[in-house]
Amino acid sequence: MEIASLVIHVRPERFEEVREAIGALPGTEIAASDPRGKIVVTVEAGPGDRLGERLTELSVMPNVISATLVYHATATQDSSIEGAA
Amino acid sequence: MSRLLRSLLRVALASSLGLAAPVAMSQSAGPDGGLSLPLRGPTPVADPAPAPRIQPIRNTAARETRNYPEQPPVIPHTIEGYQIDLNGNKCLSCHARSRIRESQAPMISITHFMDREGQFLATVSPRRFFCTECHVSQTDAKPPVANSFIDIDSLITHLKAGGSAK
Amino acid sequence: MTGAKFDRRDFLKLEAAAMAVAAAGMAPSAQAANLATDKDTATLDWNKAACRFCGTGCSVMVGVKEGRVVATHGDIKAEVNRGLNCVKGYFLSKMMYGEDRLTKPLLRKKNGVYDKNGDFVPVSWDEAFDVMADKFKAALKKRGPNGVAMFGSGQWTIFEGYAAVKLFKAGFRTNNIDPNARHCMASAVAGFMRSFGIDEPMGCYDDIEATDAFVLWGSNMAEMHPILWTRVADRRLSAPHVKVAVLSTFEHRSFDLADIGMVFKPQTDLILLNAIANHIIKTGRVNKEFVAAHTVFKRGQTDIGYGLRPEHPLQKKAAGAAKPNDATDMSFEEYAAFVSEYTIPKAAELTGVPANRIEALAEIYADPKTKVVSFWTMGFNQHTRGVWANNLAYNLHLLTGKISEPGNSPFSLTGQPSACGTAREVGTFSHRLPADMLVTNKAHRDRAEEIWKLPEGTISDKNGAHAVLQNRMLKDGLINAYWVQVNNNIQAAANALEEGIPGYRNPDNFIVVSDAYPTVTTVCADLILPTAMWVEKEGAYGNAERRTQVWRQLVTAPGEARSDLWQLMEFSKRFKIEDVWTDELLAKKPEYRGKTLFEVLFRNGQVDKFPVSELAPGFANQESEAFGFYVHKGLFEEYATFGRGHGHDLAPYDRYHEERGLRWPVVDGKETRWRFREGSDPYVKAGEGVRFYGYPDGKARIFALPYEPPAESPDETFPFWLVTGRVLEHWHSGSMTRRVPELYSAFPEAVCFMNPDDAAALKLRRGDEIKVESRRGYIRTRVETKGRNTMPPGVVFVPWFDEGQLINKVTLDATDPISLQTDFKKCAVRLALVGEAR
Amino acid sequence: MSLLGALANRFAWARPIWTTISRPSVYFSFGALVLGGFVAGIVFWGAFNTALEATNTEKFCTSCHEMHSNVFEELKSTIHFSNRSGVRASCPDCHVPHNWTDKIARKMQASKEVWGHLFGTIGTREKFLDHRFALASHEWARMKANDSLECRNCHSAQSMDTTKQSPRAAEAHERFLFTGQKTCIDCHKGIAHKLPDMKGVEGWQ
Repeated sequence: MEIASLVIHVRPERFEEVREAIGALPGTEIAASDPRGKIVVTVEAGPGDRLGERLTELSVMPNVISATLVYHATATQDSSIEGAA
Repeated sequence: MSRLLRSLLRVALASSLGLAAPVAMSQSAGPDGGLSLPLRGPTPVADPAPAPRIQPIRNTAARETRNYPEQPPVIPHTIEGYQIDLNGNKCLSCHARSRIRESQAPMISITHFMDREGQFLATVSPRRFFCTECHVSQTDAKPPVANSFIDIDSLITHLKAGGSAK
Repeated sequence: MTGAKFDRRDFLKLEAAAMAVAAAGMAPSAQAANLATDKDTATLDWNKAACRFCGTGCSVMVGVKEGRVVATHGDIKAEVNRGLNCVKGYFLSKMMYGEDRLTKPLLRKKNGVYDKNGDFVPVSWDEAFDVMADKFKAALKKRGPNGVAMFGSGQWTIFEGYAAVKLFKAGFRTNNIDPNARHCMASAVAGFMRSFGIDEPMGCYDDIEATDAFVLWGSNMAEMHPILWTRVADRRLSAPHVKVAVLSTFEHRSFDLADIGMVFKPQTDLILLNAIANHIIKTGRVNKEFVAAHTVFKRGQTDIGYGLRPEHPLQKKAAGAAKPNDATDMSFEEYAAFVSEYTIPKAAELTGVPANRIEALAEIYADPKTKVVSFWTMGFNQHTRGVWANNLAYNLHLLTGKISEPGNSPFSLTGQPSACGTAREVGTFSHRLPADMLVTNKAHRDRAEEIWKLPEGTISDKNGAHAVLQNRMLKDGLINAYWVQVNNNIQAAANALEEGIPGYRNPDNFIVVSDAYPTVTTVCADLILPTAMWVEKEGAYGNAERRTQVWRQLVTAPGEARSDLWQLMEFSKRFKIEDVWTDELLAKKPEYRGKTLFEVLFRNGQVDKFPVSELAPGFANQESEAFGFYVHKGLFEEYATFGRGHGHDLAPYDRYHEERGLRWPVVDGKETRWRFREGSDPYVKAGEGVRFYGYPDGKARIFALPYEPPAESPDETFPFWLVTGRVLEHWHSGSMTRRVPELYSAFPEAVCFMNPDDAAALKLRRGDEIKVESRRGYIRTRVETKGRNTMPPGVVFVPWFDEGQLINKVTLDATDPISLQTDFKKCAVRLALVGEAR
Repeated sequence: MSLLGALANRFAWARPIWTTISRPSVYFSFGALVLGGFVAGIVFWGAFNTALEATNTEKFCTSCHEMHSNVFEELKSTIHFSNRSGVRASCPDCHVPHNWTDKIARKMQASKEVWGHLFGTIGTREKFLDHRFALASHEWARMKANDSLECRNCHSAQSMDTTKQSPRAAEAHERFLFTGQKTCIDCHKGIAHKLPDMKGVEGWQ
């Protein structure tokens, strides 16, 4: 499973519209947003999904000015964390 | 999972998507074994690295979010030339209890009136006199390494939402 | 603690979001405002731990939620800091979460196999240790025990330092192990040993609240020991009669509290110290009774050289270099005659300090009614005559009897969190064994061998290679397998271009570096081991006032990172006793045949005495779970055997989990605040009053030592003094603090602090990019004529925290010939604009 | 030979000159004399002013050790010495009034400083620090009384573009400076030199 986060700059006047569109994408969550035109998105992709395609999709959405990848990680079953006790 | 692989993958992804990764990465497998030192930049260890410009101090009136309630707030403005010595404390000329009506600056925390024994004093405790031991102003320099500290509110929000299924 | 509700995926998503929010410059969790929540959700799990940074030894409370550190604050119950932290301490929470934590062993490889010139590739711990063991065995075979070496740290926990000493001194039978405390405390150690015959301060921090005057001899406490500084400020500002004197080669933040500020010419502190002694004698204020009863006078060896390579001209011409630690007896009258040439007018002339200020300072010491605490750190210790400076400071307190009582205290501050606990008390120095014992002393070796259940003759009787010598031997190909833990010595050691880097990259050598983050030292290594840090393991530190503090493991290290302790013990399993011991030695302990070093050193019936069931419930303990016994308790109790009954008594291990530390010697459950003083120190018998029991005669030594010039001084080609040091916001080489965004942004890169007139004369402006160049190399940095330091003409200061500006490529590896500690405060440089001339 | 006689001999050469000067004019007209006197006055006055201006330079001010190693040294690391546009203040810019009467008044006061210099009143750093509160108080009082005139010679409130200031500065200037509630020196003490003990000074703790 792969997890990534992005900062997406959008046209402020179309902020709500883009927010909804992003929220509708499968495996995508909006972690934070600022109506002045910034949206922080986390993307999750299972083994069958293509994370790259999802990221491309986000970057070419209408009214998106830029999409910057900040973080990417691959989680494997064996490295799952348990609480300290 | 390896962070190294992750970093490499991030660079690869970023370039394949035409996105700029905010963290500067050394991609050359030079004399340093291909391991990147973001706090140094790409110059091999044996060579002199260029020195970045001295960045200006962020000078705003905006308060910054604290990472946790116990964290001393960072100073959002410049303190160049502010004298804090035996003769006086420039910070207190705005942040002292008696000064905030005029200055509209935040009053120093009530903890600062406590002495070593935990008793409240009439004035700011002398042990808290040197503000810059704990409060620091911030330059415009962008940290080259991200920090994955998760603040308690994010954790709690996530917990209240029921975490998520394994 | 509640069971795990989060899985890795949750954390990754939260981390991903947190970092993107930070990158976007947005406030974290803005959407989480107005949380009203139940007690279970809102409660944090708080536990104590010692701060990871300087030698002050603050206790912090660490708040944990779901296996993550989410908050830290100063521990109100801790004597040392009573609820306060400095800015570094307050940001401990974020120190472990730099995004590029090392989580897998990385080995240089080409075409799938180890290659010195390969690129780092992730490998398993097994593969890492296999290759490493091969290389260590090859080096042992080729060069004998001294073909391997280790460089450790005053940031090691007590257990880690102790395990390392055992592995190297008993296991590999080499004394080639040294801590980075050599760069930090060695002169203080040798100073104590020479003046008192026993290491570490007689006083404690309680002196701060009891004194009338503070004298800072080459210590910028305002930046380097902030919490002690809050106590000094508290005392000075609440008691108006209290005076503060600050001495340095430039004006720094500690001058803000100074009643008497003194900027002296580099190296001339030796003159000031002798001038004050002379003033005390000349004005008839020697405490004759005290001096007669408790001191003897010694004339120290002079012209002792500069600890440079033997072929260096300065070494060749130093007549006293062969036995720098020698001294002969002398009388008080002879001593008085010796210091009589150091008059105040002469001192004023040579030091550049006005005579009235020298006199004011001298009066602080001379006036019998004024209690005085002298503090010093790197200004004294990093000094080619650092041991002398320490001795001369003790002279002032001994001549006046102002010692070992509340408020009268010569106090050597430490730089690292466990410089005392691990480097000195455990004895990780190349010449030491636990509890101040020496490898060159047969009785001391016998005792160590007895406690360790080893045959006589196991421990080598030769001093091992110290820090600076290790780098020289690596370069010369005499040490071929080398392990570095908890420090960043390519950045920290002087003369990196001529000694450090070529040593690590010497094709004959295999270099292993254990660290939590990538550093310039890791990239010079051949194998990098990912390390668990701070509260990711159970730990113990000893601070500057002899206070031993313990904390439990509170969170789990990321990925495959493991503590230094686990690494040391696990690695010891790779060696059969036959690999490292001679047949002759084995014949004395035939029962050890076929056993591994792990079995001989750690499964020895002592270290493994305490079962895992003794661990406190609710706390993880990775090492104990891995080895099947309570590792920390076992190591601590075996180690404590060395000091109990010998002036270094420690309490039973479990008690330290309950206390905010205890100051040794802890006898009958009680800690000791003032050593050598009847009523406070259990080792001083009733009726003795004061007894300096470090020496058999019970007397301290007052040394006659002159001024001698530094190894390198400015000249026409290199006209400036270079001083290096630290800044408040960054700890040592910055590998932790520069990964905390707030600390990074507060002081992002190093700069060259210089005098505005010097800058104007060189046509330099603030912010210009310049080369700081010595005979050994140069770095690029930026001119700073403002800010926290005011430099006198001819002196520049460059902090060393910045791995982008490796100032130790410029410094000289001249050392104090007695302590073998490097002088990082004095070398000659020139400055020039980078690029074209204007 | 008596002392007086010796002196008379010594100045014998001057006697005809003095005779000429003291004798009433026989060669020049009254008008010419007035005009000549006027021209001479201008020349003399010019010289006086030149001399005066010579004492109005940083070089002069810092030629004495008291100024050089105390206040001037401190100035060097402040914004009035180096800043982004490179416009810098020299001592007289802030400490000598620009209009004539005030300037002369200040210069007459300054004779006291010459006295202080000759007698070493602030000859050491310690003595200087002992007097610092009094010295600073004089300057604050003077600037308070003239509504921070020397500040305003460069920093005109009318010419301030608050949008170019930090929000903190803009707000403070709008609330206090533009409304006339406060004058520059009320808030900006110690911006070019270090402060004396500020106990009891308004606005300081």
